[in-house]
Amino acid sequence: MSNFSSVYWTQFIAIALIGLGMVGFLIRRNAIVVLMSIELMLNGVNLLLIEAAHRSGSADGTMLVVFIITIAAGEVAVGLGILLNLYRIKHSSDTELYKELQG
Amino acid sequence: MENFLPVLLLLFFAVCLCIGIYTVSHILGPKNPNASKLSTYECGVEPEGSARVPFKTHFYLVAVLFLLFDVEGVFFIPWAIIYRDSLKEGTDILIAGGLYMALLVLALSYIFRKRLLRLH
Amino acid sequence: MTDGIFIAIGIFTLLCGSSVILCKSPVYSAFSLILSFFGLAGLYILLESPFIAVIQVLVYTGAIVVLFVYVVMLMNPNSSGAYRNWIFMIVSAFLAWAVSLYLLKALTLGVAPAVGGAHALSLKEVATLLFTKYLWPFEILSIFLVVMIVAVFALAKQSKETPNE
Amino acid sequence: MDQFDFIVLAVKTLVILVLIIQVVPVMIYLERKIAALIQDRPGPNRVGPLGLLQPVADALKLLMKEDPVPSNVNKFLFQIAPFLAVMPACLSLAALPLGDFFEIGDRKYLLQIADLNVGLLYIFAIGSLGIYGTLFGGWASNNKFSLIGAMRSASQIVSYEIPLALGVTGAVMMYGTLSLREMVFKQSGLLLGVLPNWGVFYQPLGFLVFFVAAFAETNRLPFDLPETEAELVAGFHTEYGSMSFASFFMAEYMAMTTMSAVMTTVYFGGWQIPYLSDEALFSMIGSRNILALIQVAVFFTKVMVFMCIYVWVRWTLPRFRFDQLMKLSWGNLIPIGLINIVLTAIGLYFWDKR
Repeated sequence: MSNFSSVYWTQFIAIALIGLGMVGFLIRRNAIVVLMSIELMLNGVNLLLIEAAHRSGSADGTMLVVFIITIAAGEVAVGLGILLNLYRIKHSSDTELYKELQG
Repeated sequence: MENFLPVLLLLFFAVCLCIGIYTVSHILGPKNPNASKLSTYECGVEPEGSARVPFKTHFYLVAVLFLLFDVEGVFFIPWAIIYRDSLKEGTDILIAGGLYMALLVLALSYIFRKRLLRLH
Repeated sequence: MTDGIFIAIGIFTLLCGSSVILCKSPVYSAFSLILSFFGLAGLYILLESPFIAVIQVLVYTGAIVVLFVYVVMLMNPNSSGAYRNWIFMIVSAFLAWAVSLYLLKALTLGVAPAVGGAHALSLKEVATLLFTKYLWPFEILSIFLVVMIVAVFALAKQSKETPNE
Repeated sequence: MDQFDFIVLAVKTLVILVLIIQVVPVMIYLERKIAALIQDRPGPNRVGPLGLLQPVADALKLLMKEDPVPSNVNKFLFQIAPFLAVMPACLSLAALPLGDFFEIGDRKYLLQIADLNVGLLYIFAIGSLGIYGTLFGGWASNNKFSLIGAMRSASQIVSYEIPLALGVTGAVMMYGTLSLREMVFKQSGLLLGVLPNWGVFYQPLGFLVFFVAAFAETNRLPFDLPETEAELVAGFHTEYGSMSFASFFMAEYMAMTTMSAVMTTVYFGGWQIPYLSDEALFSMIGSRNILALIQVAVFFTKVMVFMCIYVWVRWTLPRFRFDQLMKLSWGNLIPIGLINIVLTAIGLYFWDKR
């Protein structure tokens, strides 16, 4: 499976996922979809790590992915908590309204 | 990787099963919708108000705690797999597991003391 | 044959990924997020790390996206103006394109040849490595999770004070 | 993996899938018969001899009925939710070992769909996807009561997955592997000469936690809260018509089958007959394929015993309140699971030391 074409193909998919996450992060107004795009980017990175671990035969990449998944879980838990409190104040999840810090 | 091929086959058969159920049900079932059938069922009473439930923190809290404890629960599985083998080399696996368990118990007792989930 | 499956699952993942950011209503983007994580799990299996594929399905698809669907259902967002104005779209498309090109170049430069030869990592190898070489990150991460629980409770308690629940 | 192997694999997967799907009508019949037995009434005996055709009549009725889609629901999710419930139930069969192996010509084929070395974790991962059928079903039907029903049902399933995982961790520690096939091999032989060497005698506490959590995982009584007739009409599947309603119940019965199969494999020695080892049986019979049939029969009798216990408990115990439900999981089952892990750790330490 580690012939020439599949190495580039996995990297292409991973980078495309990171690009998609970035675009989603920038263009969407709904805060939940913004958080989802961050998850997409994290998964793109995971894919790159697993591909490197597969190619080099060492399990370090796998360990990093396990740690990334844990941190992503923590990040989503707190991120959605903050989002809910914002929703409670603003009654909407539209990121355009969260502007108090603009000064 | 070879032994995941049957899982792909099973996925294919499961999708065929679902599509089969859907088409058979749509071919055989009669289709004469009328107003009463199409309105949402509120025990016969006219449905009033929007169908969306005002926000309940309790449901959200249960889901968040599940997420965090699920991750901690999953980390027990690799520890359990190598526990018996590395017990032969020494007891450092026991100490690692003990530390991890202590933190998990700490988190659990924090939940009970905080009383936010209706657990008392 | 496996390359065919590989490319098929890759395209499936990318399609679902793009529909995450393009769908107007967040429920459909959560649904396509589930499908893209499934595709990723398939890719991990093809890259011979089934442990990560199972962890991905269990933690990501089985817990994180459940939380997303919970919040989306409880907040019943109005999917009126889903996207920002078109200037943002152009700028973000260009930015994403530039970053992708840079990443692709950086990665191809560092394409290390298959050093150890790609051999499948058995479950026990991965588990032993986790508890020998990476023991302390593992313990620190469990502290991190406890801190997250405290943070979530602090946020939930704060929401109790604000009047309009 | 030449052509012939692939065909045998495909046929084997199809046969095992159909075999497990056949458990659903059998269970419908058994459930009514046992309920009737408990409530001292005859139960279905009109349709066919002894009422044996009752499940067939039910299936045909459900197929022929109309499947209305209410107007103000979002169509796509409403119609796909029942299949989101059925898919994980079907997929989680892949790791279940029905028997040892059978032979065609000189080639050996495993009597299970896939021998994954992450078997048990795979079943939990796919099992945890069952929530989406409930969530999307409840939300898509745009009905206040079904949304609350979906929320409660999902919270219940979610908070009982952790004790499920903790309960089994004790067994995984003892076996040192996640592959269900190796677990069954490790349970052969005798414990202290008299008892069969099953997991339940080493892990009574772990089995208790897993048993209770398995009930809640499949929304079976006494954890039947989401479908309580009194408050929430029919919970998240109020709005569903004929076949989609039947799909939810098919998914529930198949999840019950999978949970019973995991319990038999991890705690009750899978396909092995207690005091009769496979080699002794093989020497008696001679042909490997007949032995395979016997093993599958033994496996299914054990699964059926657990299914009858499900039905028996359903018609005897009263229902839990929602906060009692949560208290049982977070307050009692998870601490017992952790205690079980500590006890197993200490036990294994001394067991391996001598």
